[in-house]
Amino acid sequence: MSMEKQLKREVSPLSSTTDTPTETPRDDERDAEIARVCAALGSAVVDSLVKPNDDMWIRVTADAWRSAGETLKSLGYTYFGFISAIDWLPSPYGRGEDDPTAPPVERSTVIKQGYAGGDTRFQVIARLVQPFTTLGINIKVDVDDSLMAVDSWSQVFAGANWHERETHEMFGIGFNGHPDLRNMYLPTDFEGHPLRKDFPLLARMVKPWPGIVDVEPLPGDDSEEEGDAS
Amino acid sequence: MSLLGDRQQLAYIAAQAADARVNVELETEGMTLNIGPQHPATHGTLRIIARLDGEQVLWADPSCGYMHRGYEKLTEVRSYPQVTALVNRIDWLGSFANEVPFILAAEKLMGVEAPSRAQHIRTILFELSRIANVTLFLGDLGVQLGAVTPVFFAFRDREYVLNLIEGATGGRFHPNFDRIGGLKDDLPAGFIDETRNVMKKLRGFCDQIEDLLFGNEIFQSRTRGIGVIPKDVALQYGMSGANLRASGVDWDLRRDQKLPLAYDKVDWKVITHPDGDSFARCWVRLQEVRESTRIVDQLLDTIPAGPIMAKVPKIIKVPEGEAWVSTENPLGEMGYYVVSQGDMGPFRVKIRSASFNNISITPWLLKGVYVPDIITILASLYFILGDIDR
Amino acid sequence: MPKVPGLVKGLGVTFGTMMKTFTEGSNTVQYPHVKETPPLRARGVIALHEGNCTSCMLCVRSCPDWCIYIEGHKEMAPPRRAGGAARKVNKLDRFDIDYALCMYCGICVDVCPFDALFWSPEYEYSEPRIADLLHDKTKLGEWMETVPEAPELEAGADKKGKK
Amino acid sequence: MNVATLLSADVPYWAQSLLRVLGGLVAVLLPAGTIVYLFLFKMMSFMQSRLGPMEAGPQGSMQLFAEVGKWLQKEDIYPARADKFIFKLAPLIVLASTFLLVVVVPFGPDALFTNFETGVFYSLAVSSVSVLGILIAGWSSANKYSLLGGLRAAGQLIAYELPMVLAVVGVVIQAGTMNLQQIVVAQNSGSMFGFSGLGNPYVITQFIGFIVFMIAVQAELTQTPFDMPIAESELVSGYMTEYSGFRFLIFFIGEFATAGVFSMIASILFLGGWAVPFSWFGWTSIDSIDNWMNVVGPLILFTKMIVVVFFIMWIRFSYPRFREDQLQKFAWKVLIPVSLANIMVTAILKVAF
Repeated sequence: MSMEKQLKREVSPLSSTTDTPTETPRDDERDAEIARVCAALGSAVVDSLVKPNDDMWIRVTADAWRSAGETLKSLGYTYFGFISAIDWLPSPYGRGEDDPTAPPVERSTVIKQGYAGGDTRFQVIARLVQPFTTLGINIKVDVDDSLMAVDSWSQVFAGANWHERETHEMFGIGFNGHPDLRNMYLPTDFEGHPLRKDFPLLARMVKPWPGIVDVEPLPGDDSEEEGDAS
Repeated sequence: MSLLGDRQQLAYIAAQAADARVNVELETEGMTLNIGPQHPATHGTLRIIARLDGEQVLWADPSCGYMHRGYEKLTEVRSYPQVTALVNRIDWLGSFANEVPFILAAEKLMGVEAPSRAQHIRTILFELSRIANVTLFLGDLGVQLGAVTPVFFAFRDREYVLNLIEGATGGRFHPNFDRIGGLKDDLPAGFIDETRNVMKKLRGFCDQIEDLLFGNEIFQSRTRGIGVIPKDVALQYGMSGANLRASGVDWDLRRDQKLPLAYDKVDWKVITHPDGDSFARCWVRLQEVRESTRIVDQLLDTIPAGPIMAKVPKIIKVPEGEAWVSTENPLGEMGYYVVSQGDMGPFRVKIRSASFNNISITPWLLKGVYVPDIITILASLYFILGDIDR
Repeated sequence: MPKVPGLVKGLGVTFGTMMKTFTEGSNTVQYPHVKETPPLRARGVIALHEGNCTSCMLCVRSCPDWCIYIEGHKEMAPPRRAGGAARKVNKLDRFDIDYALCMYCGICVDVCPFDALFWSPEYEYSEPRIADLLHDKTKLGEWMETVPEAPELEAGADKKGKK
Repeated sequence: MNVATLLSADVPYWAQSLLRVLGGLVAVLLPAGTIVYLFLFKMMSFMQSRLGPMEAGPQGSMQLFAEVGKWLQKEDIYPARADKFIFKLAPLIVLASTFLLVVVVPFGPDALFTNFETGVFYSLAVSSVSVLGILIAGWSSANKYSLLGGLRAAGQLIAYELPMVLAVVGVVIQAGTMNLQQIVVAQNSGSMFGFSGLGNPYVITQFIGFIVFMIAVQAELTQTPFDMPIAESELVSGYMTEYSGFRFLIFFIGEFATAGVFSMIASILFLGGWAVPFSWFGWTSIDSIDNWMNVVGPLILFTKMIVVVFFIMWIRFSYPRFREDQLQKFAWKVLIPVSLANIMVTAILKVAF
């Protein structure tokens, strides 16, 4: 238990560069790089974060999403990593280990945002890398709940085409200007967007968890308390 | 290189023109050929819809998803140790290599680092799984081009590597040997000597394949100048691994990235080829097997003594945060973007698999080639269905 | 020396292999007649030492595929020493592993705190019907006999670290 | 008893016919079975560090019978949209061309089905009949892979018919006859530079012709590196994709029987056929040959055939395949000019000496 408390304390406050604890090592290379990127993007950058000796994150406005891609490409980020999305809603089904006979479990629906912050439930995230330096940057953009679409990168990075198709079918996020948003994996008439958190994972719904049975805790060992999700 | 690229472009234009002309003059239409999902050349269940004019491809549209298992969703209901068992199955020929980046991402979030002995053994097993994977590629390449014998050589010699992996980890295909903070177990006695023998055998295998396949004039005429990928296109599509290095990009994450693995402790070199055609891709892979055997040999000499497990709590909870770790897997760059919200399992895992990006170039690449070249190009791009569909 | 054409070299490789198979034998074994021994660590099948199991459910809860089923009840056992208090023990009624679902990850063996589960290299237990792959505790107990000793470790291993 | 008397007028016509049919079946099926077992099952396996079938019979020698039993039991399937009559006819045409081919092959001084004056011409003509079977098999299957395979086969077999004919022309010029029996005699009674210990097998004087002929045979038999019509990794099985069970068996037998018969023709044209050099036993002409050659002759021919097939199969198991356009280029730009040059040189030398 003590270990866990310690870990909780160590979690640094998310978002915003200013809050990084002072004792962490400085990373001049990435600091300079993010300054260069922010200067080039100008007002498009909403927030940015550098984890020293690890990685960089920026969040751009939805309007500037496509131009941000173009700017980063011209800044040397020519290697396309991936595009995907994150649904920040906590899953209403937990890990699918609830007892079907018991009353439904109340779960929090409070959205905890990740690095570089965010205002919406869905965020699109992309990763670009500078070849030969392996300096990578993660770019996030908020997806407006009513529009559920951002601009497409497929004209900027050819490889984005398939990634956007995948994101479209898995999250239901549209990409304006994408040539061909057919389903990539799912059947054409599939309903729903599987990677949204409120899409139930059927494999965990069709049969009850075998671990629901009540057992007494072992003497002198309270660890399995934590294994019990209910 | 540019000349070959031009030739491909010309072939494409010629095909388009021929199609238009034939349609107007003879009122014939092209033929749509459906390759797969169950076809000998698709390594599983990739489907390619190709529009043909005679034997020439006008356009080709790959269609995946026949093996989509929804790993990104499944990881959300699993704890970190359980995810390791799951990601084994992404690229099933080099399974151990799939575990490493995920474990490294989790370790990064937890702020732990494996002891140096564990890092060494990880690197050895990583390279062994690369050898097992690419060895089969070299054999399979022969089958795709019509030579039946190399694949049996490949199965024969891959067996030695799989025996090593099984002896150390207990699993031939799905080791599930990596743990957050280290490894499940130490190496069994005799592993080092055995591995040295096997590495010698595999270098013999490489020589055999080089004589049997790569030196063969027919093989060369089938692969040279076929499916040329220029450097900038490769980068745009996010190609990785040998496919990228065969286009002349000198980039290997094993060398260029600082990760807690033992690559910086050995002397090895990154293989590149300027041509960017199918032959270059195959050749680079062959040389990389040789290089991998050298890496393993050197690592065997320098395994440090010590523990194999760092201090981690028994019940693993990963603190909040996001981390991206990618490694140079047998198929290319394999990365995990792990989002944790402090639970027993990850909140979201984006699996960036190499084959997905590598194969996304095919609609561009397959224009204007002949039907047999589809097979050559697919074979040389080297994808594994589990790695595309995840 | 002029370069040997690749076509001829290729023929040499296949011919050489053929002669090698003639003289040294093949690399394959004739399976039902000859059997290769799997390594000691091979994850063939999970064996159960019933006496050690306290039906604590840890393996069930950590199984990613939900393929272990345990039912148990509590029993009063006679005291260990004369005059001591009666003890409560968990008695195992059912311990099933569905090998049709199991993906041989070994997490259950790792988490077991009482050393009741072991890996055995035994592999010949295929069944014609998928339902027959659900094995109960007697069958799992029979496999205990095939569980080998853990292998010696390579030089430099930290032997204290093992549990 | 002399075989010649067996086939002469003393024996009733039905008995003669029966004998010929039986002989034809043996001449087609025995080589096919031997080739399948010896090369497809065993040699290929040994080249790949394995043993091949071992369970049926000693060393798996009965495997082929097991396979035939399996094929015969299979359901007779044809695609719903296939042209059924043609679909069923196609394998028979392929097999028929093999039987037609074996008719002119001489096995001994008197052991032959028919002593045809223009045997070379005939054999090259009927060997193309199989193309027809393959083409209609590809067309009638109602399958795009089959169609591509059938068309590839047609293009390929036509392209390689020509070099094959041209390669044989050299032999015909040198022997001065188109009768296969007389070509055998001419080789074994001849001499090289006055040395008659080996006769004059045309493989030496017509080496280029032999190579061209063997390459053309490889292509004609659609063996790797010329197996594009079947091309397992591209066209699944080409024109055979939709065939299963008994019909596939016929294709299968046809493939290997044709390999056998072509190898026999190659040994007759270039390796001296059934005979040994006449000088060994002091024979002077075909009439003076001892009668036992009618029994030993087929064995000699069989051995030579096995050697030739060994090379065909060795190449098949070692090489990758060409692409269709490369194959056409190879046939028209390399083989045909080479064989034409060979004819010219042969003709000039023939006139000169």
